[in-house]
Amino acid sequence: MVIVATGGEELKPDEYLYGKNERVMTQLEFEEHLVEEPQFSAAQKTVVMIQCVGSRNEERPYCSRVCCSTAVKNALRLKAKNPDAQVIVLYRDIRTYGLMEPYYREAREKGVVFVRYEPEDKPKVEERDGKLAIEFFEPTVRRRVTIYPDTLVLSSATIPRENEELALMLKVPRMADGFFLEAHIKLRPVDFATDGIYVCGLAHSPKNITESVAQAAAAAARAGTVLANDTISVGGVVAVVDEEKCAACLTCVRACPYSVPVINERGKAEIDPVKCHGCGVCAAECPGKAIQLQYFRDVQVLAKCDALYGKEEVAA
Amino acid sequence: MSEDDFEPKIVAFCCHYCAYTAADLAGSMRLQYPPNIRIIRLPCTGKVDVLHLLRAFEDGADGVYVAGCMEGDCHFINGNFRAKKRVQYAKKLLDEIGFGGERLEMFNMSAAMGTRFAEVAKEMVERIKKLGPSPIRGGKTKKDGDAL
Amino acid sequence: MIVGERKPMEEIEAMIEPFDKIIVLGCRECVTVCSAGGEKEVGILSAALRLSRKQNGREIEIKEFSLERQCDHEYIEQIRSMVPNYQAILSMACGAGVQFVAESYPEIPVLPAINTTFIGVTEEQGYWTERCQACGNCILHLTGGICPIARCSKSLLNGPCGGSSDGKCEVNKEIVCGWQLIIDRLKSLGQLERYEEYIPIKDWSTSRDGGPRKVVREDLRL
Amino acid sequence: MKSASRLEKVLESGQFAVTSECGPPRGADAEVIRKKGEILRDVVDAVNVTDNQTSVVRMSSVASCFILKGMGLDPVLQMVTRDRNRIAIQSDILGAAALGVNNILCLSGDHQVFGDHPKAKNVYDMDSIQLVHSVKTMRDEGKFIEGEEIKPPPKLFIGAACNPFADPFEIRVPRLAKKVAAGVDFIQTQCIYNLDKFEEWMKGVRDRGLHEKVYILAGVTPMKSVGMAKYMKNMVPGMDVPDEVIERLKGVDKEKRAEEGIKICIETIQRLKEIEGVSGVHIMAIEWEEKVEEIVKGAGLYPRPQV
Repeated sequence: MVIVATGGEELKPDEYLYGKNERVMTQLEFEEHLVEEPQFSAAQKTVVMIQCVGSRNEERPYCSRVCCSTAVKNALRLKAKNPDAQVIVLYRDIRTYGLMEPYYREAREKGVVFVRYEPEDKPKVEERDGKLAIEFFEPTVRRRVTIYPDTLVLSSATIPRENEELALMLKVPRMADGFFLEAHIKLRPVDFATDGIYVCGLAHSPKNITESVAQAAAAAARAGTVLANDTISVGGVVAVVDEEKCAACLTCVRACPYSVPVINERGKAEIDPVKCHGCGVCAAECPGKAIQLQYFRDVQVLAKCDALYGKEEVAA
Repeated sequence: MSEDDFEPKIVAFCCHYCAYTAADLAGSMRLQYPPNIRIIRLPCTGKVDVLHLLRAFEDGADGVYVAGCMEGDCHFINGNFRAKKRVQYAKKLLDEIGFGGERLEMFNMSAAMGTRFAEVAKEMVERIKKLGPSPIRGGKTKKDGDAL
Repeated sequence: MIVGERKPMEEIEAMIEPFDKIIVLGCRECVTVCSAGGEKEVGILSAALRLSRKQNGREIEIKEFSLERQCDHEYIEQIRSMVPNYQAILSMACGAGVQFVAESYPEIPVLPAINTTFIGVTEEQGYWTERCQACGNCILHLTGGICPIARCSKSLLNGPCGGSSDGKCEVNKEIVCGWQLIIDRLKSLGQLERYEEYIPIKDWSTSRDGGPRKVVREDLRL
Repeated sequence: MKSASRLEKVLESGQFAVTSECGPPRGADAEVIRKKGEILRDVVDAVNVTDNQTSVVRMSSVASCFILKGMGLDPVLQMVTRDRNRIAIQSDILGAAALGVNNILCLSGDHQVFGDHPKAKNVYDMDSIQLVHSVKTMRDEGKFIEGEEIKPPPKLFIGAACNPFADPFEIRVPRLAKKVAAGVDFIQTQCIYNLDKFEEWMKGVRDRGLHEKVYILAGVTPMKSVGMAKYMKNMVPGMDVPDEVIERLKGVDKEKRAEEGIKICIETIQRLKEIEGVSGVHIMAIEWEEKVEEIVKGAGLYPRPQV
């Protein structure tokens, strides 16, 4: 039983002067300043936040989901400590989804300014005379505006942890962006296609804590359905040998990736159904057609072929 | 029959763990791909039998392909490699009888490659459209000297 | 075991050209083990033949059937009732099986679908090599257990020819020099001096050169 | 004397023997053989006639030997076991002896895949050592292989080939011992370019006293070009051509390379003469018979003794 819960990380951006100017920071870093440094909030006259940094672009087409809510939360926290601070959020779409919409409204009521930008015309950040200058297009007044904030906060993308090796080890699939892929988006949301391996949290996709907890509970429950039993029933997809036809040629013994088939005391191939993984390699290789994979027997596969083109008669 | 109004019938033998899931994903992603593809699910492409490939053609398929996991990623260690070799063998056999081995192909994709699944489907439909109907459905055989 | 391989499709197709109803007859012994003529190969060959015929607009009816062995009368009898309904039997057995089926059914052509290649072993899955030429007079005790008749391209009995280099045969670099193997084996047995024992000119009368051979065990005959 | 062979007489008299060879033509013209015989007359003691060498069909060795014999030369009948069974071989031996051929060289022969009839069935009823044994039995015991009496038996001086450079090297001396035990009278070796390796082999031969039981004629072949040297090195099985030989040929102008090849050959012979146990040389000037005289003279082996 394996639950893949590798978590995720905040992307360290390589744009908007991040790492080059100490006034530029990520939301997590900003939050730390707010909490750990009592004077920090008071010193902030103007704060600009840029959303969708590293998300929803060509490299990472996905929405990182937590950044809008985090930006609103941090803006409100600053406002609570320093009501005079001016907060401007440059966004593409505000996605304070679920029950977080009221915070968005509250922020607007408290004077946080939300300004939309287009991905083709992203805000420009540069240093001018030792100050941080942010230039952007303000759509309501239809003018380019430059602001000199005390702090620029980047709502940076959520990225998966380095998990390629683990994926190869468990032989479970990942999306192109590196998040693990469940067996089925709707029908098997915390399972992998491989039995006994489950996924939850940021390993699977960006999500907030409530969602992570819910998914973790789901994964634990799925694992529990197996662990709670004294015995397990294995799937019926196993290879069976027709001893009459078996020439004891050893092809299956050599072909099986799990070394399951053996030649028994009757001189025939024998496949232990509990050990069989059901891949069907032996059935395909058997030169005597003595092995059939249950649920994928030749007649069944061929019946599907026949049925596809309207043939009713099934050749055995 | 012109290339335009010929709608090929294509059978895709898909591995449960990757190509079949990729097909599912292609659906969830609302990706469009030609409706000519008929999928037969197998636990692993290692279950693909040369006989099944030939029988699909006998049943009237204009093209057949096998879609397995990325090389090195087979859920059952190396089933996709075996499938690749069998496809090569069957292609040679189809060439030998003048049917044309290019009507059969092997592809590799991961479960996350919904887009690739749709692409492969398109690619195969285009290829078979160019080749025309199966020789047993009135198409030309390679022995007629009309090789593409 | 006897190792064989399927004949080229073109040759088989030419052979069955006059017929529209045939039996493709597999054998569950050696040729199954070496994947030349077992039930699976019967299925593949039959499908390929049907496909080939269909594309040329002339269908062929094929009965696919496999016998336990084609080298025993009793098994061959199993197809007696179906034979009259067909025009030819395409046997996927070794040459012995093809002939024995033919002897049982003189009224119908029995055709070979595989080339019987040699008596050999499975080196690994899908890879078979020759070991014995059935000369009828085994000398393996003299040559370190490696047969110079089967494994030397010239069947030399007293040592390698001058063409052996780097352990490979002069015929082709992919062939291991049989005598190199014998010398290596004698060395590992600490019996290299046995190489100098002269092996006299061989009595080939026990081989095919003595005419078709037979083995009779009077004590076993009914 | 075992035979009326001139070669045998030269060797028996303790003199350094010289043999050469000629390949029969791929046609029915006896003149070709006569011309080659004329070139070699008085230059060497005996002339080998190859037997469908490299498995390419040529005029019969027995017939070619007969033509040379008629010219007063002493031919060595090469006989491979590839193409004839024991019936044909014994028959040809009787025929050759009746035509006055006094020498036979027993060989297994190149495999037929190298020749112009690669689809042929080979025979190999016996190997070269068994052939040596059979000829000796025929000559000394007057018996056919199956024991029937021969009246009269063929009197042949029996030779065999030896390749000191083939693998596995450790049985190269034992293999000679086996041939000696089977009854061989003289040995002609594969072309020698790697003298160090040859000397190592000869030492092994002397250690077992084999040089006292058999005459060893060391084989040499003059190189015509760098291309030939490379071909022999890379393409001819069991041939050992050291790089320095190729380098030496490369070191001279293209038009002088053939001359250099002759020079190397002469130097090789001079060194071979000094090796204890070497009783003569066998000069295989492949389709270059006209140069044999130059080589023999250059090596100080002319004139040939009158025996």
